[in-house]
Amino acid sequence: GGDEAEEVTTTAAPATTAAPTTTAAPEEPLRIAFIYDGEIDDGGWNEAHENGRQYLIANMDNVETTYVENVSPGSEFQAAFEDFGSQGYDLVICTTWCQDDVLTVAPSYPDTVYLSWGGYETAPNVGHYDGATEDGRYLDGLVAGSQPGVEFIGYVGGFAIEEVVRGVNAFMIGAREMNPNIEIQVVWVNSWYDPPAEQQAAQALVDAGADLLAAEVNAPAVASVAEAAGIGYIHYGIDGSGIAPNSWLSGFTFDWGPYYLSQAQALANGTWEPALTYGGLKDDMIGMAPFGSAVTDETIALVEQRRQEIIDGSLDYFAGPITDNQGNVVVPEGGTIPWEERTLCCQWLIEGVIGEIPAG
Amino acid sequence: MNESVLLLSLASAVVIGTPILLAGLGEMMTEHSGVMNLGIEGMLLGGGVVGFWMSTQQASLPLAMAVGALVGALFALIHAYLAVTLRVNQIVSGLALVVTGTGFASFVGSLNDSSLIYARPVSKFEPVFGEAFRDLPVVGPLVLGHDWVVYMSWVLVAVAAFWLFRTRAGLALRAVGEDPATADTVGIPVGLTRYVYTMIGGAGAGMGGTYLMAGIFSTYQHGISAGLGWIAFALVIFAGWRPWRALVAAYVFGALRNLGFSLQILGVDIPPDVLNVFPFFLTIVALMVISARPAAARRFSAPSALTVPYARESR
Amino acid sequence: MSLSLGSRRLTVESRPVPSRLVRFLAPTFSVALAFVIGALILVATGQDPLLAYTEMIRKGFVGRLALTGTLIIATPLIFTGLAAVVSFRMKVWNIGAEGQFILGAVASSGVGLWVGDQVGGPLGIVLMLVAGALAGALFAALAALPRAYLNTDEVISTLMLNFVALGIMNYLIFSSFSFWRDPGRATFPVGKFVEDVLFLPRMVGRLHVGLIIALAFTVVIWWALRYTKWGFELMVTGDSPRAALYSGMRVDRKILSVLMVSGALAGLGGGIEVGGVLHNLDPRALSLGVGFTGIVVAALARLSPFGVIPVAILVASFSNAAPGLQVLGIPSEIVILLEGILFLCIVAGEWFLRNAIRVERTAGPAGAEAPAS
Amino acid sequence: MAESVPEVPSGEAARLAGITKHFFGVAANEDVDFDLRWGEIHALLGENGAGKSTLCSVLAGLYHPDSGEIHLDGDRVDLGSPHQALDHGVGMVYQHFRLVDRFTVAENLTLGHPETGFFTSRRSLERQVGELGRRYGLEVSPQAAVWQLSVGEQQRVEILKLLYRGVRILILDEPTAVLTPQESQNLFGTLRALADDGRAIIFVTHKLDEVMAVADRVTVLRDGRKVGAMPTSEADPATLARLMVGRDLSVTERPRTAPGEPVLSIKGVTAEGDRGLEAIRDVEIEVRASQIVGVAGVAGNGQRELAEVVTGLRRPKRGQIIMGGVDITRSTTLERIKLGLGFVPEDRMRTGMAGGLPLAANLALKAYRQPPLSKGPVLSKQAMEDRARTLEKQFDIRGVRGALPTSLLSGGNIQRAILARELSARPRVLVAAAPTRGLDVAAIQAIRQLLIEEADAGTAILMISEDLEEILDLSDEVIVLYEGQVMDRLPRDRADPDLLGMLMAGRGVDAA
Ligand SMILES: Nc1ncnc2c1ncn2[C@@H]1O[C@H](COP(=O)(O)OP(=O)(O)OP(=O)(O)O)[C@@H](O)[C@H]1O
Ligand SMILES: Nc1ncnc2c1ncn2[C@@H]1O[C@H](COP(=O)(O)OP(=O)(O)OP(=O)(O)O)[C@@H](O)[C@H]1O
Ligand SMILES: [Mg+2]
Ligand SMILES: [Mg+2]
Repeated sequence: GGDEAEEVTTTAAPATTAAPTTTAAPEEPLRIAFIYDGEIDDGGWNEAHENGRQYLIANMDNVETTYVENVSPGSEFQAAFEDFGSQGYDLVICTTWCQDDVLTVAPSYPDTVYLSWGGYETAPNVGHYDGATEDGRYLDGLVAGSQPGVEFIGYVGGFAIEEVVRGVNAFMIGAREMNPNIEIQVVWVNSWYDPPAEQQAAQALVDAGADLLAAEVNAPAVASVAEAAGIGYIHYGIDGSGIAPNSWLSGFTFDWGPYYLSQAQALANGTWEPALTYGGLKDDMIGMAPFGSAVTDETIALVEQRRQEIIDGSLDYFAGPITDNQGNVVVPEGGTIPWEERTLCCQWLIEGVIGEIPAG
Repeated sequence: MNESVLLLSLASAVVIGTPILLAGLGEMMTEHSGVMNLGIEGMLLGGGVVGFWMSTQQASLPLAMAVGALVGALFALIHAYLAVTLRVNQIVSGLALVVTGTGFASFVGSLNDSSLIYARPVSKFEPVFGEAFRDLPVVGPLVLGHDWVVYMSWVLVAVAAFWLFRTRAGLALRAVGEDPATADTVGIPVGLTRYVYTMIGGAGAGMGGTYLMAGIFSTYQHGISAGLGWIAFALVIFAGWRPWRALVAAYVFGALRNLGFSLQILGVDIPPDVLNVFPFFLTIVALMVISARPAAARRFSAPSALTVPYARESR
Repeated sequence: MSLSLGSRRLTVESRPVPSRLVRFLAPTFSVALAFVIGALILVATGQDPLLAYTEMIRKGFVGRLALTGTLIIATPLIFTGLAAVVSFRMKVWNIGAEGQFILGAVASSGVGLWVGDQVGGPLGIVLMLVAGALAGALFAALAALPRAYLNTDEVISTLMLNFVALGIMNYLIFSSFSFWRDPGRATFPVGKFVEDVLFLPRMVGRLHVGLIIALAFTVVIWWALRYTKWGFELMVTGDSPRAALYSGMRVDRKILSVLMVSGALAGLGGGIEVGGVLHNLDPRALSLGVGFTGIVVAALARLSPFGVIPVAILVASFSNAAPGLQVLGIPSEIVILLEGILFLCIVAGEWFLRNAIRVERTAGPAGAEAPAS
Repeated sequence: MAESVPEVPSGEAARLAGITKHFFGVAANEDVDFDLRWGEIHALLGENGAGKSTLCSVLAGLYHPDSGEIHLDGDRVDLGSPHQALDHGVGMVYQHFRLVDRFTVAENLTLGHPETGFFTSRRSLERQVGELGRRYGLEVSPQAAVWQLSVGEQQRVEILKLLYRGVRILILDEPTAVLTPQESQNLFGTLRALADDGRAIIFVTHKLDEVMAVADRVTVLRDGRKVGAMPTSEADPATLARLMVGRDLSVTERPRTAPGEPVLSIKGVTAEGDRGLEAIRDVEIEVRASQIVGVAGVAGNGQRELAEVVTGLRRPKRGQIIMGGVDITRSTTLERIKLGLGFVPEDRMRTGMAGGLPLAANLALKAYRQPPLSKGPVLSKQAMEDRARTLEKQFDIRGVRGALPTSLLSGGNIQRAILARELSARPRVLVAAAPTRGLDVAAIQAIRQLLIEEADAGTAILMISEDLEEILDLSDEVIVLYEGQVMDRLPRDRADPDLLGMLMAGRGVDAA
């Protein structure tokens, strides 16, 4: 019982003092804690990270993971980081925005490595990671654009922040590659989690005549609306093919597992360095969910081809010229949005996207 | 096309307004008995999750709704026991119920290894009227395009209005909420009445939750109601404790949120946060307007004994 | 109400004022009851309750980290608890501490950003906290003014205002490029950080002086309620507004002042959360329901200012221990459920305070043998 | 010690045997026997707190006795609730009316009535109610909401309600306390008619005259015990008073000090009532030092508004109020208090006292602002307690139990406490509204004595009362208020009950 937990803590301690720089004794398992702000079975964001944890367990020996869910940002996060730090965990992974809570605690536990999603300010024992959703969104756009008769796509977004806007733009590039007449209507729900609002936004899009729905929110509500309306649906971030069996087309997935595995292995080998990891298709951080029956083999082959091209660098879907929906040339002929500057993009919506980035 | 977007947006306001209406109508009955239950959100989630689970197990949606209602009523029973029998502060008890109901819903929602999120209702809520009717202009989408729960909610509104203001039982109910001591002396069982109507309130919330999950979403998600319970609470006040007004107000509240999205589509930029707070803001304004006018206050203010516990021998 | 058991009769009668012993026993008993019910649920879901409770205590209280973690989480609860105590004492039901807390955070982070490092630490911190308290008070006034002059029900208006406050905060960070938002952060919308000099000083580990301020305010509130004219007037007005009016008190102003003091406490709590823990306006960390929990805290504390402290700490220890319990394999949902049950039992415990149970020996059926007179 | 009346089993409507009921250790009823016959009006007499209301509540099923038996029509019954009592034909009009304010008269009557159909039809209901009212001379508009009715009308509704339910045993708890003499007379007529109809009526009162006037028999309670029962024909006021109080009462008339300078002048004051109509119009009153000016009138003729205007709880529309040479028309209540205004309100429990607070706090309600009770913003609990002890002794306030709520005190003691608080502030002007309403003989005497002494000490007293006897006993000058206007002002030697009665009914002196 309780004694056992105590024991683990004490035996683990010597191993972790050596941690980031020295190789741990092989018999000591690497101890990793995952911290989620919601539930692991939320069918979206947290579940994708939890899948990553499962991948790690399956692919690494001598690792011991634990997770805590429903922890809130602020003092609860900080207390949890502190707790795992003091127990000598080797790695603590926070899967939502928590850079500042991490930076508050991490200096006190130099032997524990902290990883936070979306952060950008590193420290000797703090690294950050984020997935290049635009890679996936471009492929999603191909799938959507390949659907016969689809010209008006409804897109439900959370907040009009750079990452989401970047995703919409990439989606549009993919979609117009297949069908230059396509227009995308974006609706922002302005919430991180509000299923009724997501449902209403999706319904409003269907009412406005959308013939395909795509989501950039953490909820199956949009899928339900697509299913009820009998139109195609593109999911976000995770394999949700069970969510809308008939409407399901595809959707990119966050494949956090390989990244987590690489970080854990680096730690075990003593080669871990603090870094900002921005990973896309070529880093195996972004993948594709299974395709629905409405997606033709031809399209699947094309998607696969484009994926390879992106991975080997022969395709840059952000290659200029790109015009925004106000008619400004935002990426000139011959230009692009370089990988290093990706996360700073975009404060514009691409041509063909109906909607605005709310001014504030 | 703009008109049709707005029209359809009103039609979906009816859809999202329905769980608000069901829960609000229930709370209205509860409040008419003098009990205020702030725990709607908890009952909605707690009742809804079980109702939804039922809907994934077998085909009968009415049965699922009934089960949702029953579980909601059981949650309300806790509140009734605390508020009526133990006479504790109703605000506190209601808030505690929110926490309990939410915890319970998450608990049931992920009782198995995977949550109910991938479970689907065995059957769907189908529109009652045929295609021909639904394609009629205006009334088609707005009035004839809905499933039976929407129509049932209208019937419930009528029943509630009639019950409250045209029947002996309604008179007794209102007497309990206005002046329990008086009701007691004429032989109306105050405690029993309060229990029954508090549970009816829970049933309304449970039904609303079930419809939200099994009907509108066809899926369960943690915290799926995202505050609809509070809107239902505001609804009761906004409607001045009158069922027909609640019907209109529920759709107004529903439309307000919908409107934001439709306006976005039409290119009108109103910050959604503003529209989100509108129901609450409107309720405050309505409340102030009513209380500023004594004549209106007498007609549309809360039952006089709302939140006041009753004990026969105390003086 | 009475119940006959053999030759004994249990009689329950209401008591006007609870005895000191009962005032201690009732909450103890209700907490115990909650733990018994909790144990049943744990057993039913295949957990070991003893292990769970040991861990709950260990992670909540034992050791420096557990204790400071709990106290940090308890600090805002003490403020919202006090806010509820003050208003509930007067039978003015401010259930808007949630919103007042949020606006307190908005204002103090705003002032913090505005002063930057221009005025130095201590003064800057004071300005931030004053701004928080002021914002809470003014936001409460939105409900207090109509209550005082139109007799608009404050339960409803304060409740509604919570959602308005939430909307304001979300707007400032998530859907606008307001003064509060850090424009440099592209990955996620975040509030700008105040200068380091404006961080509340820390005492032990992360434990900041906010706790001391909370304790100080507890003493002040206790004293003000008990030993000042204001407290006296508040008590009279709460009991009978007409009696207060006719003895020359301004009831409208009392309602205003009590709601604004209550709002100020909650707002100060928000300011302290910003100054001590967050250092920026973080909507996700500021919308966790501390205002609502504060009401439950105040209720268990029997509206006693000093009672608020242990109760807030108990409730905070729950949140703080929850991750530890999950590591043991107890799902987070059960922890929330346990918390809900704890709240309900606490609420039920109020009953013991108002009722006495007497055990009497009876010779036979009631009334058969009346005592000789 | 109880003398019992020979039993008449044939006519027995109800019999209570050995009723005991305790509240927190207070014996409200101790082994009380009581019997009631068909066709009689049975008065229940006793001081405040004697247990009258409790006994009635036991018979009406509201309270469950700790021990004792209830027999109705010869059968032992167990009355679990007022409802069951109603089913047995027992109904009570409570001291505090039990009517739903927002409901109409008709709705109040139907409420809980077993024979109301499931659906309520407003029309037919209102017709029925109208008929019933006419039959018993208890007319009220069936469509009117209760809050719109006068107290007398509300009482009629209460009685109608019982009759509508076919109640055969009617209990009225101090029904005349809120009525004018004329209304009381009407009520007595109704009661007699009901008794002649074969019903049995229990009539609770403190007033000996009323007992003698309407009751067939009388039972006297003291300290929760029955101390006597007899036909009124065999009783006389003096005996009843002695039984009730437990000792002889002596009334001492004292010569009164001559009035001094004018202290309070109300000049042409007009004010609106709660319903927005003018409740008092052009009222002129002057009160001099050491003078008691009595304001007579039937309830609802502007007395309440007059008191509120003087104390600053209501703003006058026109006119001026001058106190000790200072114009206080626009002053706040607090400013008036500081100038020396004392006020004994009509509604003791809610206006006069904060019932939930301990007595010491209530006694400090005005004095808490100055030393020694407070210094600056800080309050001295000790000084408050000390002062309370002193006043309790000085004013003989009984039944005080430390920190327990003041509402647990008896009516008489509450009134003493209010006077203690007001008089200890040494007011220059005292406004006393219905100072002895609902009190027992001994308490009345004590309170009147206090008022007289206060006037003798130089205080100007404006006494508002519906009790003519009180007005005549105490006032140096009588003012009659009718429909918000001063009908006349009479020196005491010119005032007599007949003349006052006429004026109160709105008939001018010329007509007399
Ligand atoms: N709830 C109570 N608890 C304890 N003691 C009480 C309670 N109520 C009354 N008493 C005590 O009983 C005594 C007399 O009560 P009392 O005669 O006033 O009844 P009453 O009906 O209230 O008077 P009235 O009806 O005229 O206002 C007092 O000494 C009082 O302290
Ligand atoms: N509900 C109650 N709770 C506590 N004490 C009570 C209650 N009702 C009555 N008492 C106490 O019981 C005693 C008898 O009260 P009761 O009201 O019967 O007197 P009463 O004769 O009607 O007096 P009054 O003439 O003032 O109305 C008093 O001491 C009173 O305070
Ligand atoms: Mg779970
Ligand atoms: Mg009485």
